[in-house]
Amino acid sequence: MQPLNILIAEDNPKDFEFLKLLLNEWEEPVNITRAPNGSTALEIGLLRDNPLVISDIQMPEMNGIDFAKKLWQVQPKARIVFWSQFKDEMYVRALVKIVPPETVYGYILKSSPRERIVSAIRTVLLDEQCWIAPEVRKVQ
Amino acid sequence: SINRMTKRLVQVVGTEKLLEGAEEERRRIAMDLHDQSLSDLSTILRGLQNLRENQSDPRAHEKTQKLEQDLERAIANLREIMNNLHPQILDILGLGAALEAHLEQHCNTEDLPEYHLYIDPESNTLDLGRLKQLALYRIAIEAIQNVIKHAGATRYEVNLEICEQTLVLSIEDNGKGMLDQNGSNPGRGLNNIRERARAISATVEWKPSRFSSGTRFELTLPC
Amino acid sequence: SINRMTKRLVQVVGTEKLLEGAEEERRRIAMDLHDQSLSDLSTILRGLQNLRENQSDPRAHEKTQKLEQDLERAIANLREIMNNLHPQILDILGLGAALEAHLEQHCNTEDLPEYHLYIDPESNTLDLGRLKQLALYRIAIEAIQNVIKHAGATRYEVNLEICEQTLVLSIEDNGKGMLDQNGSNPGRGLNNIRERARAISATVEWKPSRFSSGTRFELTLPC
Ligand SMILES: Nc1ncnc2c1ncn2[C@@H]1O[C@H](COP(=O)(O)OP(=O)(O)OP(=O)(O)O)[C@@H](O)[C@H]1O
Ligand SMILES: Nc1ncnc2c1ncn2[C@@H]1O[C@H](COP(=O)(O)OP(=O)(O)OP(=O)(O)O)[C@@H](O)[C@H]1O
Ligand SMILES: [K+]
Ligand SMILES: [Mg+2]
Ligand SMILES: [Mg+2]
Ligand SMILES: [Mg+2]
Repeated sequence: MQPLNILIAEDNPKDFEFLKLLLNEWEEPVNITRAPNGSTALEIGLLRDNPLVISDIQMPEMNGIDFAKKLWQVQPKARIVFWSQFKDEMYVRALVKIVPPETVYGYILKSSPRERIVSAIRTVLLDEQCWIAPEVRKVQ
Repeated sequence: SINRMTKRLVQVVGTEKLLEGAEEERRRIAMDLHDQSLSDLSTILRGLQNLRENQSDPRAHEKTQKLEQDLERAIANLREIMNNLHPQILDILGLGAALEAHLEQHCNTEDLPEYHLYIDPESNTLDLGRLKQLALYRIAIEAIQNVIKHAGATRYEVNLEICEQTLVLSIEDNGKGMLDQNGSNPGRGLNNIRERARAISATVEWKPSRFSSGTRFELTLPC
Repeated sequence: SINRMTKRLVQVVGTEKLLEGAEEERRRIAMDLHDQSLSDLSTILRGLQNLRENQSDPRAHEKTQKLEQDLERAIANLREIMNNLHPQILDILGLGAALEAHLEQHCNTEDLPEYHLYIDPESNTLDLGRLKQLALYRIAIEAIQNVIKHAGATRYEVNLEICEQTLVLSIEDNGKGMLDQNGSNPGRGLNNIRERARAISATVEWKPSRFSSGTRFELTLPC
């Protein structure tokens, strides 16, 4: 089985380590690439076909929203799970405006239970369905 | 003497830089809270969740759940303080979104006057720079605060528009209007608004609103 | 014109007030962190300790202990951020104690030059007021920071003395001395020191130290 290539855009090493441990427990083999900021993530993402991404929002150089906007302009099928400390609905509302039609994405909170984080990531990246944290879901 | 005056004028620039530095530092501290404290506490919260799931003793289970809830509240609290220190949403989503978020979170209750927000989509394309944006945000927040505190209004409008290369920020209420201030006002709000406006070369004005009564606060900034 | 200059001068006062307001707000936010966040987290920490003590399963016991340690670290971290925002020790124990605490916590390692602190006991009887005290503290911290960063010293003295109704704060190192700055210095430290000193009507000066080499920074404030 081909390993899944997953790009993680995350500036905080502790948060990245957590995600890495989590993905490495999957039955499917995964190949993880880390980008410590949005612009590096964009460079890498642009080179991939239909990239699978987990992205933080607050990052140096380029934040997660600007990164997504730029990536989706070129790679409208990119599937991105945002994972963030920000609980504000405004972030999801901003994403709704820039996500290409028919593209799925996700939004989860870093303080969510581990199992919920796993299922959110799998729902978006493998099952191709949107997954928005209940705390910020009011917007839809 | 002219000489002394010139000297003081040079000092003004220094004071303004000090203020800019203070804002930058607030921003840095807010980021520290975000990247360190929030992230540490989220990790601990997940640890607690994991602990609870593997807990067989019902009393321990219940206690752990209680701790989780306390921690969730502490995290929410810290988010609020962080936001107070520096609204990160401003850097990420811009002025319009930050104002919308503020109004929804703090001004959207039954006992407060109803607000209407209009953000010109064109304003999103503007690149104001971090300090100008922050000054505009803090000015708007104080003007809104003043409507709530003093106007006795039942409604107000918050508008951010671009007209002919000029940004216009207005907050207009249908309250009792501004009385002539006889120098006796101990508040800092209006002065702070003037100072912040001056620092970014914007013009501010308070005039009668277009409603049958009330105040229109208007800031204009060439851009 | 004189007219415009006078107008600007009035504005200086405004900007200074804005800065004062900013310091007051930092203080308030630091208090929020202290009274809300730190106290919430301490309660949770006690809850965790209690949970651990009643935990019979050794794995759960160990996990809980790990969470406790993580939380202790997060609390220490938050305390540091809070202190950065506003040194509360200053309001409670005064300038001398705050300087001592700062030096012990941040300047007391092998790789940094050795310091000697002298606090005139008389300085404790002084009632400087919160803003002056804070300005003096921030000035001292920057001057100490500069010794560590630039002087290449092996030792320095920090003195707070009262001589004939005048407060004298000095930081004196045995380093390489200050070179003539040719306007090319991009740092903000010296300028901030000057601004803060001006705001509280203190005088500052950098001159050769009494050591065979090095710089003496001296602030004087009539009181
Ligand atoms: N929208 C408004 N409608 C009616 N009166 C207003 C309005 N905005 C300001 N004022 C008047 O202007 C005065 C000065 O406002 P300012 O913001 O300077 O001080 P404050 O709000 O009383 O105190 P602070 O802002 O320092 O908390 C207020 O006391 C109020 O009388
Ligand atoms: N105690 C000292 N000994 C030797 N040189 C010093 C000392 N204090 C300051 N300087 C010199 O003065 C310069 C300006 O200091 P200043 O504090 O303004 O800037 P900085 O420390 O370089 O940057 P910043 O304070 O903004 O982080 C320094 O670059 C250094 O060359
Ligand atoms: K984030
Ligand atoms: Mg981040
Ligand atoms: Mg006010
Ligand atoms: Mg310096």
